[in-house]
Amino acid sequence: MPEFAPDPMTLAILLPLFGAIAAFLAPRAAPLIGLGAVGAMAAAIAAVGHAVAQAGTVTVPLGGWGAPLGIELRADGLALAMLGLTALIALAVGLGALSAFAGEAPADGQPMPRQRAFFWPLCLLLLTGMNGVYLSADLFNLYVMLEVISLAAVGLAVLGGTVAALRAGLAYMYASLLGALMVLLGVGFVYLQTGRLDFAGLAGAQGSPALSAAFALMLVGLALKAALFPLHFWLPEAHANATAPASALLSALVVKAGLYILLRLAEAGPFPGEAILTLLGVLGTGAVLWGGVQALRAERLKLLVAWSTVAQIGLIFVALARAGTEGLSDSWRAAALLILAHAVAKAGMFLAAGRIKDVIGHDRISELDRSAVRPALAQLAFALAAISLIGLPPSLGFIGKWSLMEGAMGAGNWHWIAVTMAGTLLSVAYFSRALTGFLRFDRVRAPLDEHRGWALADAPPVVLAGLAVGLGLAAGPILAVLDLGRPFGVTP
Amino acid sequence: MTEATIYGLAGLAVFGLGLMGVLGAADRLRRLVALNLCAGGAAMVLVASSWRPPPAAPDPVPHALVITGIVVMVSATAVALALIRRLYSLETDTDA
Amino acid sequence: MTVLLAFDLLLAASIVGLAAATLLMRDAFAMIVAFIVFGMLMALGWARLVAPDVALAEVAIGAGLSGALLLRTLAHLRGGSLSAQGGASVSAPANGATQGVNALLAGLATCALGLAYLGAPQNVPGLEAHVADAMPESGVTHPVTAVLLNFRAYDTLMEVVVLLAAVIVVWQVERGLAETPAPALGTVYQGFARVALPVAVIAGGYLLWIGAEAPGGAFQAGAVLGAVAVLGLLSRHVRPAPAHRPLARGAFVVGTAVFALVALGVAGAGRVAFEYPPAQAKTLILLIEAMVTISIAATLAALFHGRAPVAVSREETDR
Amino acid sequence: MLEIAGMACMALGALFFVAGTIGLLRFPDVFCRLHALTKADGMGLALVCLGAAIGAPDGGEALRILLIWIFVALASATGGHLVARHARRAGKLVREVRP
Repeated sequence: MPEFAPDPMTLAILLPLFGAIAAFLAPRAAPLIGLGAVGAMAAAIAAVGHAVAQAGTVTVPLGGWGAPLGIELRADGLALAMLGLTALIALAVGLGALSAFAGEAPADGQPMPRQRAFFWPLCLLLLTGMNGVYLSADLFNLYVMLEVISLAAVGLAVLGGTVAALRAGLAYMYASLLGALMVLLGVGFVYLQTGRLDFAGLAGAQGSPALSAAFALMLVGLALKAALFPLHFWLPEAHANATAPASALLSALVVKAGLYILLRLAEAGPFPGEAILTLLGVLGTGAVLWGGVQALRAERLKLLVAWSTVAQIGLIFVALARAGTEGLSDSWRAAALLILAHAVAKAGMFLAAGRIKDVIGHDRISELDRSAVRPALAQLAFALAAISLIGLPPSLGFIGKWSLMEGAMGAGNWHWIAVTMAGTLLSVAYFSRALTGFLRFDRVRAPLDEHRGWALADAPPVVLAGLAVGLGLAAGPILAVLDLGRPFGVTP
Repeated sequence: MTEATIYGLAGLAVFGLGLMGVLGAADRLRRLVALNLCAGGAAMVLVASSWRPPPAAPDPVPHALVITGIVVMVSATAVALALIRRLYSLETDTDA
Repeated sequence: MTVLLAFDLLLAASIVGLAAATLLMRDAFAMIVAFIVFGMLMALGWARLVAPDVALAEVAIGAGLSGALLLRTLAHLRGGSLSAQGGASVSAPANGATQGVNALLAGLATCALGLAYLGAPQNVPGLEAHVADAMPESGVTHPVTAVLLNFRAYDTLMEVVVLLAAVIVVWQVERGLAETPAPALGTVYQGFARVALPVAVIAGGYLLWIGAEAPGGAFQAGAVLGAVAVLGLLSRHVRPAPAHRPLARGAFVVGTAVFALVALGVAGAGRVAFEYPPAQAKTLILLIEAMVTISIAATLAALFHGRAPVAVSREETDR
Repeated sequence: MLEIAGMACMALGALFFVAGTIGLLRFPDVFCRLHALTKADGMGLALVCLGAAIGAPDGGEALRILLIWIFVALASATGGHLVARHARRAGKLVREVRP
């Protein structure tokens, strides 16, 4: 066995890549190949998990050169949690995509329905990029991975092929490209100052104007990619106009790549000053409020969900900003929990919203209560996901918000608590707009539809939303995983 | 004033011009060209960082990075152009 | 030396000036031409900075193919012609105030970056010493190729993946899009193509081969071969048909697939992924480069052509 | 001695390029501009290539420069033809030069 044994980290990145190639070559078998590749990737991630559980931090010097000449892959608890999350969401969304694209009629005599033929190669390339980001310990490699992600993500965003989706996709492409180029110039400045590209070189560096410029560039670029207010302008339209499985991937995973890299930079680098952190917190506050207000005003369900992503991202930045220059020693954990909670809940919510739109035929919020057809399971999933996003106990979102507020109380940062509470109230308000539509029956003119039985498509959103609530009970083990290998060098 | 300084500053200026173009231009094609200018500027800063006073040979690592960057950028450009062409077809069909 | 300094200053000023001109040109065609010239001059600057590989790649891919892609799109937007008359305008009204504020912000940010650049230490030792130490084990003698295909091979694999992603997205987006008629180029061009294309193929092969020891390599060779394919498409020596689709798919993925398989295949027996055994390193690198060249050439040509090949009506074929 | 000859050739070639560029900028219509460009630049290119070949370290290099010259000349001739052809089809008339 050890005679031929590529390490599991490389496999976690390359297995989806092989899957993408196979799915591109054989479009007819794409769903089967895709699910198989996601399964194989999950197995590789389990092996990574085994290694991380034993050793804490695992590194692989690709090519045997080692940093700084070569590129290293590195996994610790945080990376492991993100890998596991990605595998879970990919599996659920993949199952959801099976039925979402099943009914698509073949268009203009083409041999394969377009969406089904192209969803899987793009989705698997996206997974390659995401796993590559989690495991990378090299700045330039991160740039390349970001580009892999953004091309695949744009491809997914425009899969529907409508004018609105294409317009939003092009705006997304431009924002994403500009963000990546800022990161690239930042990498150039880092190389100018330190002559290295690995994270370790960054850790040993003295602060200097060039490094400050590098950090500023990378911060702005990544904030653009993570859609931090006021750089969020591309997100709502792009996420709302994509097809449901694509929206779920974009909202749950893709924006997290920028956030994850920011976390890693904060861990590695000479830390940005208090002023920058406060600025991030203020912008996060802006996102919480503006995203909340826009979600209140949204007319369509998917647009509401997309705006709530803006607000939730803002909350994660507030969590990052909270700790002050003492390092992110404590608040990074709250941020990581919120990232996980948001990803699981939002994937479930977008899939549920897609189901609701498919069954009812539209997703205008004001007319949800007039529909005679009620997709009960999808509505249940939506409600469960909303519970986690609002942050009601015992959901994972509750644990994330609680650890954020607990830390803020400990440090006496009452203003961040106020922001969190305001965000919570706003989310209650905007989600109840949709939920009341689900629960009111008095405005239905036609006789209520018969129950149509359960569909396979209902399973993924329900499972994801259930997990978003239920995982809160497993917060202890999740925190234990996050602390493996001690990212941010703290002991709990 | 070495070659690295001259071309590095020129690269930054090009990046800045590209940034202005991206933020200011209304036209889709022009914004894409502006993004390409940004990429050229960033690449120029990287190449300038590899320069060493002769007779020393330059550092090959940034050269490899820039070649990677050029290929990545042409890919992204092609995708954006495909979106532009498709959008144009759809818009002229529906608006006409 | 002062002559060279003056030349450098003049060239740098022209580069910046052309960048500005690119943004200021009113006509989109002139803008694209200015952009191509900008790329050429930038490549000249890189040659001055002793970066011939990068200059080659920029001329072939950055300026050449990007320019061709832009021009093709412009022709599509203007209904088959490149001149400004008789076609839709590609501009929309803009908000002047926002534009001004944005430009001001971008200018300020650039000034700050310039100050930071001037404040950066000069000539910090980079990785050249590490590269020089590892060169004997890399399997090739040209440092840039060693970095691309060995020390940072993982990046290069992902770069080929980006190309693959691009062609997948383009095929996805352009399904069912009506084709712009290719311009008829006449007999002089056909004659030129007949002479030049075979020679260009040889030149591509030469670039690939020489990459092991001198400037050149898979990307430059792929770009040259891609340009050959583009010229072939223009002269209609190459006519994509649905029957070519499996072949095209195979050509797109072969570079990525072989690269990734080799990377995994060499692992084991104490070696990690991408760690070529020194004895076989040169062979493996050349194999990977050859396959990547095929993929790059096919992908660049497909990106230029746009949509996946579909059945063409008889009338269109005969024209 | 050879080095000086090579330099002189290149300088002369550069002069032709300058002349061609002035023609491109100053001439009234597309055909005149093409005329200036293809003629003068063809000569300039030949001289620059000659100068470079004189300075080349060995015969192989000189041969490659020769090949480059042949193909660039071919390509620019074809390019010039294509531009002129397109201009004529698009109905761009020769502008009458005022006496």
